[in-house]
Amino acid sequence: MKKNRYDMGEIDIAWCPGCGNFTIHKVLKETLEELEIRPQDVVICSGIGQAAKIPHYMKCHAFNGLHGRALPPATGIKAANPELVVIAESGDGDMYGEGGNHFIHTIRRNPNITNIVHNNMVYGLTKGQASPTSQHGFVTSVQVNGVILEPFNPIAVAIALNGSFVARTSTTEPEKMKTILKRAIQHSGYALVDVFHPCVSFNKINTFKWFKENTYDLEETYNPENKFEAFKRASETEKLPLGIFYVNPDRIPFEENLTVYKKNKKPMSARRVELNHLKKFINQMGK
Amino acid sequence: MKKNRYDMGEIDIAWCPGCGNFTIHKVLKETLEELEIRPQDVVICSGIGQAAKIPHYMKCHAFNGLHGRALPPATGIKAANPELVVIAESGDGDMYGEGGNHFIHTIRRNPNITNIVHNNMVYGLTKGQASPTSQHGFVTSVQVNGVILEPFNPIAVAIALNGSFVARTSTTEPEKMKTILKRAIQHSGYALVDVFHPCVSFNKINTFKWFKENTYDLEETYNPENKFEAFKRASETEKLPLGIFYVNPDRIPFEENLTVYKKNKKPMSARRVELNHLKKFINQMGK
Amino acid sequence: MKKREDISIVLCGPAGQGIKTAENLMVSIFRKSGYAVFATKEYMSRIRGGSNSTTIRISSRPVRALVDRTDLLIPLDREAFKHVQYRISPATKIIGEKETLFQQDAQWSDQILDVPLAELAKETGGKIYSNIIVVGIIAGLLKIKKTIVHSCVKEIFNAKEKEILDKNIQAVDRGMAFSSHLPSDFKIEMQTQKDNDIILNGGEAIGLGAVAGGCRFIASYPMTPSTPVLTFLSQHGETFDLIAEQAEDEIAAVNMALGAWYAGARSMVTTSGGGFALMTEGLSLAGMLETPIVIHLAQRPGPATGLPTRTEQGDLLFALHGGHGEFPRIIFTPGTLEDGFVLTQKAFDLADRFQIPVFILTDQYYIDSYYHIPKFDLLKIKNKDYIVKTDAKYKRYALTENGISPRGIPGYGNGLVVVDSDEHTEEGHITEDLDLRVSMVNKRLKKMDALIKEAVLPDWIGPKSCETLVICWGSTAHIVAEAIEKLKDKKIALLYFKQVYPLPSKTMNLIKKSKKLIIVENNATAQFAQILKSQLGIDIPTRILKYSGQAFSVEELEQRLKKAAL
Amino acid sequence: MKKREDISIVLCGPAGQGIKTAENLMVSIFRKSGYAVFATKEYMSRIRGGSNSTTIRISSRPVRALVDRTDLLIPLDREAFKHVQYRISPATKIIGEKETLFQQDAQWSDQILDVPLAELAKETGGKIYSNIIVVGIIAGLLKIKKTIVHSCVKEIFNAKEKEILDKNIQAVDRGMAFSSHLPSDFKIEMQTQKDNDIILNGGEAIGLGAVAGGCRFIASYPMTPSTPVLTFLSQHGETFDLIAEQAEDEIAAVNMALGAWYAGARSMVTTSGGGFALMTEGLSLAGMLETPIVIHLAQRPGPATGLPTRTEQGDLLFALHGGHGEFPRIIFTPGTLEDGFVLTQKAFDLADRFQIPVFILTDQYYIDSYYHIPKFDLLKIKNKDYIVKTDAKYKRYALTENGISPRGIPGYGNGLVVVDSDEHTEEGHITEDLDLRVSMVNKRLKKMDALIKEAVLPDWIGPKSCETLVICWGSTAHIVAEAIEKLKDKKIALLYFKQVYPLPSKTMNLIKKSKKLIIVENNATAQFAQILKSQLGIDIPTRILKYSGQAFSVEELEQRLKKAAL
Ligand SMILES: Cc1ncc(C[n+]2csc(CCOP(=O)(O)OP(=O)(O)O)c2C)c(N)n1
Ligand SMILES: Cc1ncc(C[n+]2csc(CCOP(=O)(O)OP(=O)(O)O)c2C)c(N)n1
Ligand code: SF4
Ligand code: SF4
Ligand SMILES: [Mg+2]
Ligand SMILES: [Mg+2]
Repeated sequence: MKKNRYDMGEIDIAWCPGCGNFTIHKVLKETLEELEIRPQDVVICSGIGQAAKIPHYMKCHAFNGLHGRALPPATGIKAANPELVVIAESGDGDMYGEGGNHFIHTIRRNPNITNIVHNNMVYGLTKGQASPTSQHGFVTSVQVNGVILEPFNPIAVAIALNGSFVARTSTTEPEKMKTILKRAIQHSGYALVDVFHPCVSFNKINTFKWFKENTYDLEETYNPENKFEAFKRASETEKLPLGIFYVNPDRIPFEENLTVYKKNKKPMSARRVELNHLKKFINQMGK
Repeated sequence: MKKNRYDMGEIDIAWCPGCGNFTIHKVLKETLEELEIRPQDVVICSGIGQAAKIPHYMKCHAFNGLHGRALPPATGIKAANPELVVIAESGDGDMYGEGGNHFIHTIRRNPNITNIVHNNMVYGLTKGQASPTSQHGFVTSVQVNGVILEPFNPIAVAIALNGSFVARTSTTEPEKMKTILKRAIQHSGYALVDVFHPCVSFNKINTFKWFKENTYDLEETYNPENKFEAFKRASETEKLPLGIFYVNPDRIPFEENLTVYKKNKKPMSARRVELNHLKKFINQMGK
Repeated sequence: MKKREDISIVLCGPAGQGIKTAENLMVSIFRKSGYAVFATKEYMSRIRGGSNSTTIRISSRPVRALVDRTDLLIPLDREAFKHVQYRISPATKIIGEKETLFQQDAQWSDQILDVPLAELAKETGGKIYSNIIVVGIIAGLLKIKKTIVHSCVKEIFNAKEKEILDKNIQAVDRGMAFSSHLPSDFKIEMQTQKDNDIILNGGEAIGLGAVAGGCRFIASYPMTPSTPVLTFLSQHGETFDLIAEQAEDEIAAVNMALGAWYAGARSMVTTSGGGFALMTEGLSLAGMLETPIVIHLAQRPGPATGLPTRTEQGDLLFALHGGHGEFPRIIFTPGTLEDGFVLTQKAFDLADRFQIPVFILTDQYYIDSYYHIPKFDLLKIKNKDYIVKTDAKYKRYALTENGISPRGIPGYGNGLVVVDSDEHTEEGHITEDLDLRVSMVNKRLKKMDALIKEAVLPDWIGPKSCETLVICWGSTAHIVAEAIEKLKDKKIALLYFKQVYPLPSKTMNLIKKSKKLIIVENNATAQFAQILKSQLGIDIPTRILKYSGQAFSVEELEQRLKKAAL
Repeated sequence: MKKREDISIVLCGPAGQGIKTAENLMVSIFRKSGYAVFATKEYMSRIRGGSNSTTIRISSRPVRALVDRTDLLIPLDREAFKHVQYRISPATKIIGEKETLFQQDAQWSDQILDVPLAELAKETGGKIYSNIIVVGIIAGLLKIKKTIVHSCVKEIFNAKEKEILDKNIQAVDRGMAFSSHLPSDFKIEMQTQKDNDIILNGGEAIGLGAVAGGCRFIASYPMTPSTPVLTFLSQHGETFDLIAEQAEDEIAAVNMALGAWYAGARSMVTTSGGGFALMTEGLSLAGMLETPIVIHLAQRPGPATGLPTRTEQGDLLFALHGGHGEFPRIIFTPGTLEDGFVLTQKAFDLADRFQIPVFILTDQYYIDSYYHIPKFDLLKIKNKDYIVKTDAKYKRYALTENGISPRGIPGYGNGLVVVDSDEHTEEGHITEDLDLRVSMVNKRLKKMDALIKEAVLPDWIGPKSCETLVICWGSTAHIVAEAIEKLKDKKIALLYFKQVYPLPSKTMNLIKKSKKLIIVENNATAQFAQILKSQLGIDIPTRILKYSGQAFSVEELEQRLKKAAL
């Protein structure tokens, strides 16, 4: 295998053998390498959970923050330095549960970041409670009679919010995942990639086999610019489609809308206080 | 006018003269009276904001909690005593901004409550900053160059989440509002009623006249059980439809799903600890 | 080998290799055999791999604290061995496969008992039986009756397929058979004693206390190490007539619980560090609404995510000062399982009576440690009903002498129950009457007088009068007590605080008698010492602190106390 | 009437009736005329109606504190009159429409100057001109030059339509003309003095300090009384090259700000009570990441929503202990506008240098009060760059002598910058190495030594040696100072703390010299006294507290100090 600059070498990875996280990890490293992005230009922001450990297993910048809070620092980082490639990555519980408010408002804000959600339909790290995407009837140590809440449909919600790029993929098809991740990273604006993956330790229902059998690819002819069609497909539950559901051509990334970057592209991180501006301002106050 | 049991008599109401909140207030009181619901059976939960002051102006039980947090106590109250009629009521900032995460997850949880959102597209009480529903370009003291975030579409999001009852009305048509509120309160499960209303002090764009001109009623023949049609209509922006967008016939209210109420309807609030159960349990532990 | 009073067994291996099952099985075998048992674990924040360990103490008389001393060590892999190596003394016996685990460690070679574990396991049906074989070996060493061992294996594996049960019986038999070949100095004999106790861990003690306190609703968001209380109540919700709801986040949890209390259902939340941080706005709300709430806060090392599965007493001052504005609260810090049960029940009672937030402050060590205790005395439990039936004139915040306004609930009586997070009138409506504001602040703070009167006294353990007084709170209680006992110094006593705020007014009298004070805390900044200083002006410069994420061990404390007491 | 040194004018009326405009106009007229000016407001949490009031003091020499004394009272309606009635003394002159406002109050009748305000307004074009007519009357009483008055009116209404400007000029003229009919004892003369000062309020002082400190990013969620800082920076974001983002909630705000700091942009948040509660998890995160953050916390009366538009110093202990786990922080409590500016700039510097959270703790009274001060001396400002260029071997958490690891940012140098909310290695990666844990705790807490050394000393005001020392912090500084000055007692001095944590090591020396200590705090539980006790063991039983939601007034404090000093 080709050398990958994102490889950490021999390290202890805390995921369970057989976990889908390994696939996402591998594909993401390859994606970045194939896109010829330097590790020094990439920041991965994550929350807390099994998925959220991913930045510790990749050689690039990392901001491993709080459970549910991967998106706000990602937005802050991108605002401070739009030249960085910023990825916000966490689990389904982190991103849609604890972090649900940031999820919906980041879609509205539309920073140019890629949001990868490892969706195993369960809380892995805390040992198997239901996550927002857990299916009806899923039995856990807390949901002893099975989940009664309606499963959260991130794809449909993102489309309802006019999300700028909305996709779903699965560890059952790593090559297609790579194609989608590439498109997402290259997309200008917020890009959601929800990734199905099995949790071998706590989700005995939604296994690799289950994902294989219960998903299918959106057809080649599918047009992702049709919002209503996208919503229809996102609402399917019999079998779950994979692919790029929706791309909104009209959204302008957050940073590009910021006044400070309208005339001057220099990142905020490289600008320093100009006391003469302040002096002028104060003198004017005194007039 | 007929005597209304919800009337507070002569009180000082802190809303600005001409504010749409007065209309909602009046219609809500009439709705409850006409539905012949006793004030002693109604709890209004609210957050903080101008809209959220409403329980102080009505004679019924009230839980005026924190900004953004009207829905969780409403859920707790309903779980503790399903016999109460519970209304969660606040402004757009409260419900969709600070409280966004509860909004999406309460729709999933589906307690049998009515969620009334006074949507004036602005933060009133804090003096006019943008709210999640503020329109593109809306200029405020903080959004000095106008709003750049995509406006939040609560109707489309609620439909995407399979909300059990999703409606929008406006203070420009109080009678229709009443009809919708009645349906919402009678609906079994979570019911969203987003209510457009002008803020005469801080929103000089979305005025009474603007709402008049930029809304229309869903036609009589409209079928609210068609999710895709509902989504399409919810996505309209040219003119904003009013009416009941979506009713989901399949959702079971949260409380009805709870084991404790499956066999025994007595509210939790009326049940007391049975130490003999505990004794039996402890004895079993010791065997 | 002569009879021993107290044996410590350490089982160590990667997560997901059955340590937990082995621990459960051993504990139940030892209990059935009439031994006193204590077990505690320390584990990594991962689901598989890494190195976790369980320490099990068995004895002829009650043991309830962590020791470093390791009489029998069973490392399941080389990593595990390295992980617990520091606990090996010349007296430690090590059981394992010499070749794979220890080859380079000539140092311990004569302490090692070579067991062909892989082979034995293979014979049984695969590596997954190693843990059960190990249990068999230990049972053999302790000369435990086969009938007892079998019945315990059956209890644990009964729910599974018959084949699995049979295999596990085989595994345990193989282990027992093997131990008969062991050199005799590995054999252990100890007195056993029958009792009628129950065995449980801290999470269960809190959960049962909540049930006894009439908890009808728990809303929480999973967070280690606080989750066991949620799990316990979820699992027995039907039995105990309560609702357990996993909220979308901690903010929802605390606000749901307040809603439920408001409507008449006693409620609680269980959380840890960051989850509690998110609840502090709701805590302040409870203070303003005067709606009761019980908060179980299980501490773990911070700041931020810190060490999620480890232990610390680092959130005391945060619990005390969390929430904006000024309002009364109570903080209980149970250190024994009995106290966990009793104080949790009491928390519900006091929360309801005084309409305030009451904390149960524990930590990972407390939650995950178990031992057996006599059955709780339920006759002592009084659950008073403080709710009043309202009439049309009802005022939720009626100004009263003692600051407590009778609490009504919606739907019980003809009155209206209006609660408000703004400053409010007696009726509960928003006000900007600033004189009323002052009355309302006074009313809320007035409750402090009664809270101080009701405060639970610390336990004085040891000689009635002493020269050195050791002060501790919460989960360290048993460890400090045993360490002091070992010091066999008649001039040292222990004062264990199970309520740290407000302090009972007798505290000063208790403390000032001693010449020297030593405080023991599982944190880096001696937070309780800070409270003692700010509340009572007591200065304790001698501090024994630990903040590695581990609990103290008896031996470590013994040493450090000896040094400190000089 | 003889010349007066100091006049206090109180304008009072419902929200939305132009009090704010009248206040702005008066302040600018007084300033242009060369008076020293102080203005502060108290207002209800509503947009229209109710009763709000503004107090404006003008003087020949600087005045900077709230007084109760009211020389001129202008109530715009009867409610307003009742609202401020308690401030009326026999010397107060009241301007207004006798019939509608005062008919029943025979008590004040000879102090009332009857002005047919409604009629005058009607003549001008409607009720909305009343406020400007009032300004004209006051300007007339003070014999202010018409040119000055006109130029100020123009400044304020220039942006509007010409017709509106003209009407307002008419209104002010009508007022001035009317005042010439007034009985002469209402006329006031006072010395004026030209200066080169700027006039600003607390919110602007903090905002300008942030700019001076190199703030590049502010993320916040609106919350009274903290919003003015967000508004100020939003409005001048383009001028000062910074991003102001309204977040979806306070949790997002603090986490965005941390992201921005991490990536190299100095950032802040501004918030109040409940908003800060929601930020405490992020605060703890800052502690663990060692990512700097500046938090402006503008206090208001709690708990919960409390009195959103009023003032209190009730969140000090929460700011000190907020956030789970243990980590260092600094708390500044500016009491003067100069200190607000200087300390905010310093907050950015220290946050960056020590990689810790730094608080600016203010309150509604501070934020909404303004007066004029000499232009800030920008030459004193040093903005050091603490960011290092990284190389391939860069370790974000390198263990160093003083606990500070050089901070790199992504994109500057070849190294990788890894920050982690878990306990971490020097490289920033998650670890469960418990020895390393201890080193990392020590490293973080080690910074306390330097923070104490750097701590800003309190200001000692008054005689070098004293018998009674009054201690205060934050926004009460000017009020206490003026009250003490009025006492004219050579044995009383003031110690004003602008940094309350950590306390500078000299504090003890400063305090212990005095026989008697008095603490003044705008809260109910004497929170700073608690800090002094827990940090230094100093006991201050004599406490002057106020928790009605109002600031102290000079007169009130004078009385209470007199009593307390006995
Ligand atoms: C504020 C807060 N609440 C709760 C937790 C505990 N917690 C850690 S990870 C996690 C859930 C993880 O689930 P998910 O995001 O789906 O990730 P997975 O482990 O399944 O990859 C929770 C609840 C926390 N760290 N912080
Ligand atoms: C935690 C918290 N953050 C911020 C605030 C301040 N706040 C009070 S009301 C409000 C917004 C109100 O807007 P909206 O909900 O739309 O109600 P409206 O006043 O427009 O009816 C805000 C930000 C608060 N009270 N609590
Ligand atoms: S717990 Fe589940 S999601 Fe986590 S590493 Fe193991 S298999 Fe993967
Ligand atoms: S500020 Fe706006 S929303 Fe609030 S009461 Fe006034 S007009 Fe109504
Ligand atoms: Mg998950
Ligand atoms: Mg609004």
